Amino acid sequence: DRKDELFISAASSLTDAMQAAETEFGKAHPDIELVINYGSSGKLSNQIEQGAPVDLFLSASAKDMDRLVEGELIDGTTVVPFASNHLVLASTAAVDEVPDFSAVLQGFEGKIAIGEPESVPLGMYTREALTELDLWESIEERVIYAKDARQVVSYLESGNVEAGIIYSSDQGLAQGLQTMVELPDTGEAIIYPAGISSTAENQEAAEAFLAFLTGEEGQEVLEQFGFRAAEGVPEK
Amino acid sequence: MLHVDFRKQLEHFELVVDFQLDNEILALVGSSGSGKTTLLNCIAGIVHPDAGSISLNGRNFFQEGNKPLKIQRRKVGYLFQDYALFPHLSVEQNILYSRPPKSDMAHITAVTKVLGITDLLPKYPHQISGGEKQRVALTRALAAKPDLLLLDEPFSALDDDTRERCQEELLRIHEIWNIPIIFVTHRQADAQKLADRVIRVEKGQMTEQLISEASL
Amino acid sequence: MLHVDFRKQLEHFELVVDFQLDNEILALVGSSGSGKTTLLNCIAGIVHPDAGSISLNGRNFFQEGNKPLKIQRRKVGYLFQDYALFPHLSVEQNILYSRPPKSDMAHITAVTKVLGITDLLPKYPHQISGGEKQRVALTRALAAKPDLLLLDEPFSALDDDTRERCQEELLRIHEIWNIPIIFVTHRQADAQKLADRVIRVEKGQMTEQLISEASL
Amino acid sequence: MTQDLSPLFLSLKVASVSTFFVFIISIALARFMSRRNFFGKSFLDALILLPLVLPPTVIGFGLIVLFGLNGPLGSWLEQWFGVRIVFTWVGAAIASFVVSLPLMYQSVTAAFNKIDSRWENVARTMGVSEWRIFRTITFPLAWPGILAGLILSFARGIGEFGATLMVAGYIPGQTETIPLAIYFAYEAGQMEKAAFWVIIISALGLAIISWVNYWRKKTEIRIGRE
Amino acid sequence: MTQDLSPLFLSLKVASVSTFFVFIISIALARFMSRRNFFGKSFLDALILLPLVLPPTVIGFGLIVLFGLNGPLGSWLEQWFGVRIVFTWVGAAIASFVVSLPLMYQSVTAAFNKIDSRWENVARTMGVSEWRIFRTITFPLAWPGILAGLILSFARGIGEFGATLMVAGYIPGQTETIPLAIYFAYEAGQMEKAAFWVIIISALGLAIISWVNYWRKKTEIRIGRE
Ligand SMILES: Nc1ncnc2c1ncn2[C@@H]1O[C@H](COP(=O)(O)OP(=O)(O)OP(=O)(O)O)[C@@H](O)[C@H]1O
Ligand SMILES: Nc1ncnc2c1ncn2[C@@H]1O[C@H](COP(=O)(O)OP(=O)(O)OP(=O)(O)O)[C@@H](O)[C@H]1O
Ligand code: MOO
Ligand SMILES: [Mg+2]
Ligand SMILES: [Mg+2]
Repeated sequence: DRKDELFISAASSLTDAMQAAETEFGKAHPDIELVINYGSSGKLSNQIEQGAPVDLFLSASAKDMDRLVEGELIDGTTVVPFASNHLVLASTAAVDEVPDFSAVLQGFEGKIAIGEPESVPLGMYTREALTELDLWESIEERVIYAKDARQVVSYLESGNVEAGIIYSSDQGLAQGLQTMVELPDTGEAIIYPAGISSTAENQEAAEAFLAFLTGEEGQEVLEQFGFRAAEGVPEK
Repeated sequence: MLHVDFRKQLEHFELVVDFQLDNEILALVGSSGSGKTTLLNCIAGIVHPDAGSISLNGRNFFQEGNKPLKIQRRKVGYLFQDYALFPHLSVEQNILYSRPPKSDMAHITAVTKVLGITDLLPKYPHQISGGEKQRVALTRALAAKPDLLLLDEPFSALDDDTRERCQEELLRIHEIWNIPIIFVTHRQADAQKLADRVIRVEKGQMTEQLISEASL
Repeated sequence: MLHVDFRKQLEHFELVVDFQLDNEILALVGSSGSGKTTLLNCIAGIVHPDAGSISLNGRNFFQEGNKPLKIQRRKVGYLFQDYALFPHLSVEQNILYSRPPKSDMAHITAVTKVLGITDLLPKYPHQISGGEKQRVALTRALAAKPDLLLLDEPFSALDDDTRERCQEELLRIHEIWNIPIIFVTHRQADAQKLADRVIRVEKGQMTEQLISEASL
Repeated sequence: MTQDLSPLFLSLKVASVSTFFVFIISIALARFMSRRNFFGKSFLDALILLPLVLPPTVIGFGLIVLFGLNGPLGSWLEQWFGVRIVFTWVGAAIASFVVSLPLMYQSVTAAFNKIDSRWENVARTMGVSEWRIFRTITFPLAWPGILAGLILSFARGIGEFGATLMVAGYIPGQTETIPLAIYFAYEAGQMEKAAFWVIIISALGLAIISWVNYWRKKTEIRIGRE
Repeated sequence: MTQDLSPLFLSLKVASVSTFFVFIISIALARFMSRRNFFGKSFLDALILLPLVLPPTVIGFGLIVLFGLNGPLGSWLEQWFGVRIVFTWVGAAIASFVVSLPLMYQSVTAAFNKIDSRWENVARTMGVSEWRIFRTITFPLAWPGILAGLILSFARGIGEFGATLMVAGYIPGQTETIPLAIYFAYEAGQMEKAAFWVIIISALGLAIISWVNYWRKKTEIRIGRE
């Protein structure tokens, strides 16, 4: 019976956080059962475009959300940022405390793994940030493109790259990382927007979950997994 | 009554055949490579003549210009020169292959016994000797109670005693079923013992011979 | 000189053989399923006896307790009862299979001509008749100039003339090569014409016979 | 660690259903293709092979366009049969089907092409119908090749990942097959869980191979030579 | 639209090299396995089949651990041969090799198992060496099955995506095979570029199939019956 089921498509970087959130949410709303489908934001938006039955979309990129709003698949009025993320430079090599990020980055001699800029949000953010910092050209030759954050971590773990750039929320993926340096704030924030499907069969439940996620309890859960509050979301 | 009248071009010569056969036994003789097997294949429907006609009891097997009758509908029992036993079926399954499950098997059991292959029933073709294969193939050709029997060198791998027994059995069956039988042989004695008529094929040309004349 | 003295358990009886053969021609006779092919297979090394020994000119083929000599090193020419031509090779390639590229082929060309298969050389086994296959297989068995010839019913699919020619050729080759030859037959005439000795096998038991006695 | 074993059962269900249809359809196709010659035959051949050369995501995209709720087949199935493909195990089975078909088709075609028509002709002289000849002669003689195709198809069906993820989605407990479980555990850095499923799937492979080998040996005599 | 065609040539190179080794090694393996019985044979069989059931990313992970700069094989190859696997086309070839091997191995094993040992025995009586018998008798008779395996392996090699991406990385112009080009174009929403490569790869499939069919017909007589 679909009445009590809320179909959510969530970016895979949210997997752990959503599992915790599901438990918390269940306590307050035992009548609503969450059915969560994970995948990359691009894949999820493709599924929705092709008519997949989704009530609530939790995206890791504004671009994918905008596209769905334009296509009137997501109700634009419901779109709200619920988390933000940051980029960190990770390495299995230990680095002496250096105050300057660009010095750290330049310090690595081997290959550097980042997300593929054209297709992966992580890569797009990375390129933007590095361009902003005037570092892009100096490392472009040494870059290996990955299809997601996990692949960056795999390259790091296996010792085939010296450094990689991932989300701060993805730190949990990695074992044995010695260095984690946050990229300097360049203004452009990494926002996770949520939106309710314009054909949602379970509007109320979707609203309830969204309220929970942007509320205090939800934000606390997200924070545990390395996310931060987004602009427009009440700071705790 | 079998009517055969056709021509078929082979690589080195043309096979030209024209004969009629009542419910008799016909021996087909001729040197190696002269077209005997090809003749049987044409009657069975495995290859088709270029021109002419073949019919059995008024049923048209082949008629120039028309579609040939399907092999299945010719009701021919055919012992292939190389036996062509089904390798994945036991001797018993080979023999009974054409029989519907609960049909009358009395005549098959009798043949099996006379031909001395009862012990072999559970074995597979690769487990039996050459002469045993030949007898199994003979039994299989008889099993479907055909309207016409084609036997391509049915006794070539058998010793005198066994051949004797097989020939007696064939005569007995001919007596009962009263159908035309054509068999290929290289032995004068076989032809003399079994055949009502002898046809010789040489380089595709056939001639009818008196049995006593036949030097094979 | 071929020494054969072994026993091998078959399903329904034991095959017990004990004979010696100079550079003579031996005819092997006996009813269907009596163990003739098995005997040849043991000598060729395709199956192995349970006990006993086989040797040729002092070379041990099989010796109870020891590892049997590899088939390759026995230098035996073997015509299989079912020919076993290589289906993917032309007649010519079949015959020349064992020959190193630029070796002397004179004797092969001669045999090919006498046996009347020269026209068939470019054809493939599925394109030739039963008797033609048999002659090709015979030629192939001769091609390697073996130290011992095993022929399993080498003439069974041949007409009188062709058989005559093949037999003459075999006698001629025996004259030249002077090797032991064993052939299986069901025809008294064959044995009388070719054989120096006749051995009969019945249910695995062998007895030596006078040629004239041999009722086959 | 107590593990939810549902991915195992789901994978087995998906692979079995997909292999069943792959079996039926590729045999029908191979038989059809080996007996007929028509314009575009090579093209159809290549089309069947296509899922082998395309990245799974792209196959998944194609399938979701076809079978999505707005897709031509998807809307039709929903309307007439009430069957939903997207986000269900049926979608996973369809994805497995598409990627396994070329494996089975090639194996079966090769096996059929090798069979000597002589045996079929013998059976014909006995008045046996073409269909019975196929069942009792052609099929058993082609069996080793068909079996190899079945092993490949089943294994590929068990292992399908990229297209499945697209069509069936990753809904833990509902469309979570073993490869998805491995992938997401690995993605989430849960190497223990990933290792657990790799071991399970390897054991499954071992069990299948052993069983097939055992069974092949038992029935070997039936495919002996003439 | 002018397209950089390097992915096409790279894909062909990778698939050819991988198929070549798949061919040699699976034939050696199948021959070895069909003549010997040893403890753990089923296990080895299952191990070869494993890449079929694992998600490609996981295979890629395994390979990168093995062949990485710090991996046991990777460091050895680098030290002794100066060959680097990771982030090079050699890595792509190795990934293709691993996923294609089970396809070829199953096909070849099935083909070898069906061959009548009678012909090998005839050849033995003629004093011909085992190796020559294999080349001139066993192999040609098994050819239809081997050919099916080759088609599958080559197609799978051309199409390998997940493991390739992991091992060879995505370096445009250097390790960008067609499936990688399709994937990243598709993910980036460059549907025209993706469609271009889908068409190229389909045309390639069509060309291969047509050529193989043509060639098979030309040589058919050689695999006629006895
Ligand atoms: N592979 C096998 N497995 C089991 N039994 C076999 C096998 N081959 C032959 N036999 C049996 O062994 C016995 C002897 O067979 P063999 O082939 O040696 O007979 P043969 O004397 O050559 O007969 P024929 O003249 O009919 O060729 C027969 O009873 C036969 O059924
Ligand atoms: N499939 C084929 N393709 C081409 N030529 C063939 C084919 N089958 C047989 N022939 C040729 O046709 C001729 C007649 O062959 P056929 O098999 O009818 O001879 P046969 O009289 O049965 O000989 P045998 O007594 O040796 O069995 C032979 O020259 C043979 O080489
Ligand atoms: O859409 Mo992602 O998997 O968070 O990059
Ligand atoms: Mg003939
Ligand atoms: Mg015999």
